[in-house]
Amino acid sequence: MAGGAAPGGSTASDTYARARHWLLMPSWAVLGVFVLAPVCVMVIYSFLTKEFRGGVIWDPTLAAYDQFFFDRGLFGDSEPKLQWTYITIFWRSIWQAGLATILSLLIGFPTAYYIATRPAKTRALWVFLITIPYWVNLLIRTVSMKFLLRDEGPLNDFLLNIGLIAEPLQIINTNLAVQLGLFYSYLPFMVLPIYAAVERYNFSMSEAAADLYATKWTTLRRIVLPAVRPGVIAGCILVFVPSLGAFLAPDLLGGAKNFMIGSLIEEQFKGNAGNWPFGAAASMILLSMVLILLMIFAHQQRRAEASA
Amino acid sequence: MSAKTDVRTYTGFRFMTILCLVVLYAPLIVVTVYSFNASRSLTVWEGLSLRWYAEVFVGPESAKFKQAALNSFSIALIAATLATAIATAAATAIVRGGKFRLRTPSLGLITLPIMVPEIVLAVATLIFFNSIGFTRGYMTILVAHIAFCIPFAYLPIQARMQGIEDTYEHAAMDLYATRAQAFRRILLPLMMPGIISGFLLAFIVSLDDFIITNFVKGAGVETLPTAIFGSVKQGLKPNIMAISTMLLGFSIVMVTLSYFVSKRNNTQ
Amino acid sequence: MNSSAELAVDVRNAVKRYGDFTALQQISLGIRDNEFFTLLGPSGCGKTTLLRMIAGFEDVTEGGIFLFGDEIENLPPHKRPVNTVFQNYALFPHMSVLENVGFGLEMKGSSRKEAAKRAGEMLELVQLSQFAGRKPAQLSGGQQQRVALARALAPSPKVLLLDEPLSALDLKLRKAMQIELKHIQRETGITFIFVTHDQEEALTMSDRIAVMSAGELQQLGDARAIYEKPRNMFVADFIGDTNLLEVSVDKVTNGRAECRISGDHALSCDAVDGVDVGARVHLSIRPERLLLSDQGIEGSSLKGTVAENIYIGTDITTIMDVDGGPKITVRTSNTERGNKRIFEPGSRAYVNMETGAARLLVD
Amino acid sequence: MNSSAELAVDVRNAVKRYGDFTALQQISLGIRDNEFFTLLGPSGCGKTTLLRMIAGFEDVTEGGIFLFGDEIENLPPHKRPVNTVFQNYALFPHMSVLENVGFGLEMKGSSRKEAAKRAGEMLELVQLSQFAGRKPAQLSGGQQQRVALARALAPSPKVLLLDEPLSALDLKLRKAMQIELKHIQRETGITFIFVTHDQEEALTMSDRIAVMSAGELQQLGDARAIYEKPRNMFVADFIGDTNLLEVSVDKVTNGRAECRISGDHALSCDAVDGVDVGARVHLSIRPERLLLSDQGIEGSSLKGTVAENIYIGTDITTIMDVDGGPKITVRTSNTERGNKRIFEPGSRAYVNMETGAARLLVD
Amino acid sequence: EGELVIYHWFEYMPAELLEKFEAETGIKVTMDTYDSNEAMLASLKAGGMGTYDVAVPGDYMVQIMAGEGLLDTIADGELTNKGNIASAWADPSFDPGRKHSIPYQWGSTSFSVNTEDYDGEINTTDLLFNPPEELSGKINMLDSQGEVMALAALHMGFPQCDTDRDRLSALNDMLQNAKTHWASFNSDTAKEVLLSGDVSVGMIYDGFSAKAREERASITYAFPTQGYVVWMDNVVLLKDAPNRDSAIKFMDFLLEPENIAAVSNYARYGLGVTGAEEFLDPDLATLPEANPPETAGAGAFIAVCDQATQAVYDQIWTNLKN
Ligand SMILES: Nc1ncnc2c1ncn2[C@@H]1O[C@H](COP(=O)(O)OP(=O)(O)OP(=O)(O)O)[C@@H](O)[C@H]1O
Ligand SMILES: Nc1ncnc2c1ncn2[C@@H]1O[C@H](COP(=O)(O)OP(=O)(O)OP(=O)(O)O)[C@@H](O)[C@H]1O
Ligand SMILES: NCCCCN
Ligand SMILES: [Mg+2]
Ligand SMILES: [Mg+2]
Repeated sequence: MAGGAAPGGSTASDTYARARHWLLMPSWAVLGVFVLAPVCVMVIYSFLTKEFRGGVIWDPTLAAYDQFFFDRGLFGDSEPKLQWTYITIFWRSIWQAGLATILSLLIGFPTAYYIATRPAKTRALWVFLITIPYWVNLLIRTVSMKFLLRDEGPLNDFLLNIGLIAEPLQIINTNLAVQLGLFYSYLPFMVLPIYAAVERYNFSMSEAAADLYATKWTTLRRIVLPAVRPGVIAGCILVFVPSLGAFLAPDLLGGAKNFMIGSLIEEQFKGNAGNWPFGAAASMILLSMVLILLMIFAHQQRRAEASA
Repeated sequence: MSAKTDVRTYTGFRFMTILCLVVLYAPLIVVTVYSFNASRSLTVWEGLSLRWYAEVFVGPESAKFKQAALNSFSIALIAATLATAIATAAATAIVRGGKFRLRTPSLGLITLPIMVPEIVLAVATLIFFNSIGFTRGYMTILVAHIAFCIPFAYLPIQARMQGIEDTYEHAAMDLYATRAQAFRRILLPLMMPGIISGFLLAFIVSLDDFIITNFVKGAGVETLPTAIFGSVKQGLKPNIMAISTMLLGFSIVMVTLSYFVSKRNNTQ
Repeated sequence: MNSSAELAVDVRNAVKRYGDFTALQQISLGIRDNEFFTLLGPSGCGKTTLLRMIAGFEDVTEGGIFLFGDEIENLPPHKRPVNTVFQNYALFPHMSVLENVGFGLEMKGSSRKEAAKRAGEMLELVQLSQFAGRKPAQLSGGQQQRVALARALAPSPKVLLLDEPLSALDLKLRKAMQIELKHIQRETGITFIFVTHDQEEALTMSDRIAVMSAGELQQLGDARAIYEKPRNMFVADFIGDTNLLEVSVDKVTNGRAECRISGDHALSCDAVDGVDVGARVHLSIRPERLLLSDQGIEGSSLKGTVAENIYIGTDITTIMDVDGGPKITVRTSNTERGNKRIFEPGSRAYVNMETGAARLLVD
Repeated sequence: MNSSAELAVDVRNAVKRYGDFTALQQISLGIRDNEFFTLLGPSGCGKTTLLRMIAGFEDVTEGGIFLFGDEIENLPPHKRPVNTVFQNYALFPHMSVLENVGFGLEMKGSSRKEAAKRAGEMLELVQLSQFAGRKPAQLSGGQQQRVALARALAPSPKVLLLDEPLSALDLKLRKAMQIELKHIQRETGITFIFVTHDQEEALTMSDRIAVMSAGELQQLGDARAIYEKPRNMFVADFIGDTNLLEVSVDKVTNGRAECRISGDHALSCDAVDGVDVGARVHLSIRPERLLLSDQGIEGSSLKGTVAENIYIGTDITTIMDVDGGPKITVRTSNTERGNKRIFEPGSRAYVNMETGAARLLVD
Repeated sequence: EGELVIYHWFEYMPAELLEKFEAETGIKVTMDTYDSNEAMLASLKAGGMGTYDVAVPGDYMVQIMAGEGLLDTIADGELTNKGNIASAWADPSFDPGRKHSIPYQWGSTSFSVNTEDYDGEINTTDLLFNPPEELSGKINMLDSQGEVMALAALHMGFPQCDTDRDRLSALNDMLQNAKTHWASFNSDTAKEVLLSGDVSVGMIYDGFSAKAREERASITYAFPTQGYVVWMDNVVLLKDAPNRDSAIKFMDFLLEPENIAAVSNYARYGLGVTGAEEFLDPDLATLPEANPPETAGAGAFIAVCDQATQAVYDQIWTNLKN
């Protein structure tokens, strides 16, 4: 057979090795033309001179990256210092997106697991139940979420009425609201991949673990989670990355008092500044950051596999 | 099997699921309730009325919304279908294609659309479409949607495929199935939950997209989000809530129907 | 503590149904502490199901199971002092062989280091030390089964359930493991419940054997009782090779019965309660208790033609076409001298039966 | 067509490496058309690997494999007229038993109806007709294995690869399936390549047997040659039970060698080329060719104490502690008369060897 | 006969009016929408030119677009109804001589106060930038750099597009301090947050405030003594317009008093055409939001800064949002 089995065994399969280039062709064609090419345009833009109020001048420069990394004061002529502004914005976004991802995982995993262990006939129904809300527009969902969370909104009314709290909870315009919003925006992105993975899990391994004195929770941590890891990773990527660039939830629920990466970049294209190269540069830095994160992750994964 | 002996069940998971559904549906219940509000306010209840539903059908913008709904659904359906097909093929190559040089780049390319901030992709795509002389319109929206839906379809499919041992396909090929047959008869059915998940994600992502659509759509071609967005910008208006409620109702009817249809097929 | 306290496992009228398929019907079994107990029965008779009920992975539909005198219906699997070697191994694919074996110990509270140490010892026992770092997918079928065995043994459970643990091993290793298992069982005093479909294995290793068929218990007893005094036709047929001859009883005198076989042959054997003259019953005769000869003995001989000799190493099996009657299998030890002679196919010979070799079966 | 045209499968100098682990080293085997060929060897020796290479699921690292004279390296699995019964069954979980069995036929172009019809017949053969509608997960281990067997047989391949196809079956069914398989093989003329670790099964069923160990071919021959003329110590030890005694050669005269065993015992046997006086070699004696007695025979006897009698149904195995020497196993047919006597543990006895029972092994 | 492609704000054009235009001229109208001046500019600069015939930018954006060369010039005499433009809007600073645009709607941007929550003096920008204790944390700002910076400059008494470094630094510091009192930046729900009581003070457009008052009478639009922002949206003729003739017809159509009055009746803003009074809703004339009190400061358009100054403004805005 062509290709040959992966050295050292492992689970890598080459069943469709002969057809792999044909199989990849459609995705290369569509993504190459309609995503990669535009992104390349953006890469080029990030090295061009900004045209005032949007657009670019074809004059190569590193100004956009300089602006990102060096602080030259309010008037742009002081001694360059390390620029904390954008780093702070990036860090804030990562933090928010990370918490939102954890929140989604904490609720999404049990949900996905629960669905995957329903009788085969009803599973599809549960999956639909999770996705139905997403037929309604994100903006509408977010606005009504905001309505729910308001100081005088139904949630606070309810909590006050049952006597759980004495004062309305201030949720809106807080980080918590942003995380809730992100969680709400992307929950199915967590649930569905995990569901697809758990559905495939061989429960006789859970039995073996229980037989070896593992409690259910230990079984979950030591056996189930590693086995469905591809699904969990897919879910986390699908929630974390879009959350990083999100601006609807931070703007509407968080009060937009602090830039997130998404709004910062949007501002460069749709705001007064119209600084396209800077927007492009910030995007490229975000993109590289995400790619590096994923590469570190993939590397560790490979190492864990190879250490067998 | 009772919960005590069943190693699969976890106490609390059902509660989490219900909590999850409550969180998902609570805002929509608000939308539904207020779509029947006589007043145009989201904060003041003034009694029951169907006037906003009437407005959706006969109001000044009814034609626009009808067309937008048609566009949205046809685009979501086509884009999700094609994206799922493309993603399935790609996942097969990447998970079952052995080790090869283009593997990692391919994986990177497929996940690229979710890595790039949407606004950047929107502007970039627009610039790109213009530079290659694409006239903006229904087609531009469709292609863009296919492209950015691919990773959403891909990840659940890949996650699923990684969990399927290849001995099943080996057994099929041993029994004279060609690779294509082994794929269709064995791998594909086993991957179905992943494919359905991927399709649904792609579908809702396409249905929900505003930013990119807004940039690449031609003049006068609206999807539901672009049609709705302006109205919501100035506060959630009851006719929009009525539309949303109907969408919700429509999806519930569709799901219920498909459930019963598939159930009947199963019992036959 | 109640009366069954001295029993390690007490299965009382246990029934298991899957939908409307009954996998186990009213099984009652007492397994003594410290015993090597074997479940023997044809494929699909419910052996695995019974083990799974003891381990706690299946509900008991009716009846109950007691572990050292305590009803365990509500005890989750991880609280039962019971380990299992699964028929399909169920090794953890993401853990190395060593981690797999150490898992149970870690769960019982050993430190990672201790667990690894003892796991290493267990791997030595199953002769897999050099594979400690591999993943299960990189092992052969037999190697995987040995890992499963080591994993279940490592935490020294009170009761060990073994679902065909040796079936994927070659004879040599199987023999070695049989001895090793028996040794471990004696040494540790762990109660073993062993599932096998290998009668020799069952007979060699077990203190007691339960023979099952179609979800029902057929006979419970030690090896010799099961082999030599099968309670019914099923057990006689299932345990070891036997010739089952349909006979009609001609005469019963002095505790001896005279039986007629088709083709006008007669054999006499010990009478059995409930079998009267004229009854159509079965006679079971083990092939190794038959002897080929030129000369017949009245009442203990059948005449026929040799159909085939099959060489099986230690023995030679001869298929005889009894004149006008059934085919009969004769087993001859593969020795040069000995008073058993080998006849070539086609030759005529008598099949002589040892005294007491024929046993009448009621059903 | 070249010289090996009459061979169904011709393995030439095949090597298989996983990374730097060599699973098969330079294997050469010719399997004749129409032959019942068995691969026998300990767990992990590479039997499954060899089958997978023939079926096309593993690359041949070096060397080649020819199917009816044609090099098949570039032939994908589905174009090889070869079916496999997989060791782990590999039943399609989403198809019913009937669909599983009919799959290969459908792939070969039968209509769904025809496929279902023949699949039904195959299920009858393996006694699973009533389970046709179930999913594999609802079957017991043995039932699953029988489905796998039926599935591989259904499309009548030219070469059938069977990876321990009977190992999960109980003795009764295994015997029945052995006969059935042999029957199918004769009737269809399909070449069978059969993997087993059950020596009796191998000896009973095979036209020829290849004994493998650690990725190497040890001996190739028919059952009698392998059992009675093992080429080396590994084969002697692996096939059947044997007593392997370390001896030094004292004298070689007239084609007879005199061998000394620790504890001052002497045994004489046929001399073998390459074994001279003073050599330290091994003597292999099958337990069934030993006899316990009150009286010794000069040059053919060892004296000792009975350590244990193990009852194994057809036979009784006696472990003897030879005075000052090794332990020796003696197998006695479980008959009442016969000239083999059973001695109680603790009693003193001679172990007498039949003429020609001892075989000198060079390595 | 012909077509017309309009690039317009969301919800800013009554559908009946377009139908009327189509009926009168036989021109088929297609309308595309945007949600901010800057988004419109970005879309046009990213390749939207040549698609649309007319757009409706705000005052300063007209100036910017003209400066960018995105606008076509309307020749003298091309517009039959050009004379209908009210004299006050006939020669605005952002489009001297109305070479590229005609008036659409105008209004002001300031803030509204819920007088149930606050009974003090409301006509001062202190409420936004230096609020009393009780309003701290109850303020919503528009998420719009131009409007916030313009009001801030008015509050400080500085000119817009200032170049004086000390004053710019002071502006920066003032905003940093003011931010600690703000609850949120929200343009989209500027009206909702006031209505729902989430905030007591909120920056808002006059027309929105009028609508809010209809639902909650206590919402009062402020005309600060320091001044407030005025704006005018204008219909411009885009360069490379594919249907230039239709565009001119459309502009003439909108200069008919009856037609533009219909827009005002729908959007509740002022218009820039003479002779429309008889077609306007009567209550529009007396809207408190459209009739500044005597005490009110001057209304000011948002100024268009040069590149260097804009860079400083951007920096201040970024600092504010960090
Ligand atoms: N993917 C792999 N990577 C590394 N080593 C492997 C892999 N697959 C098998 N091996 C090793 O190759 C050797 C031969 O394996 P194989 O499965 O052929 O054994 P086998 O003879 O079939 O044994 P069994 O009777 O136990 O099934 C074993 O030592 C096994 O550990
Ligand atoms: N989940 C299930 N649903 C329906 N029937 C089942 C299920 N599991 C097992 N059975 C049936 O129950 C019977 C007993 O199965 P069990 O696995 O206990 O057999 P076994 O004695 O272990 O057989 P083997 O020796 O082949 O492993 C079988 O007929 C099997 O088909
Ligand atoms: N929708 C009208 C707002 C205009 C602000 N410039
Ligand atoms: Mg079983
Ligand atoms: Mg094997």
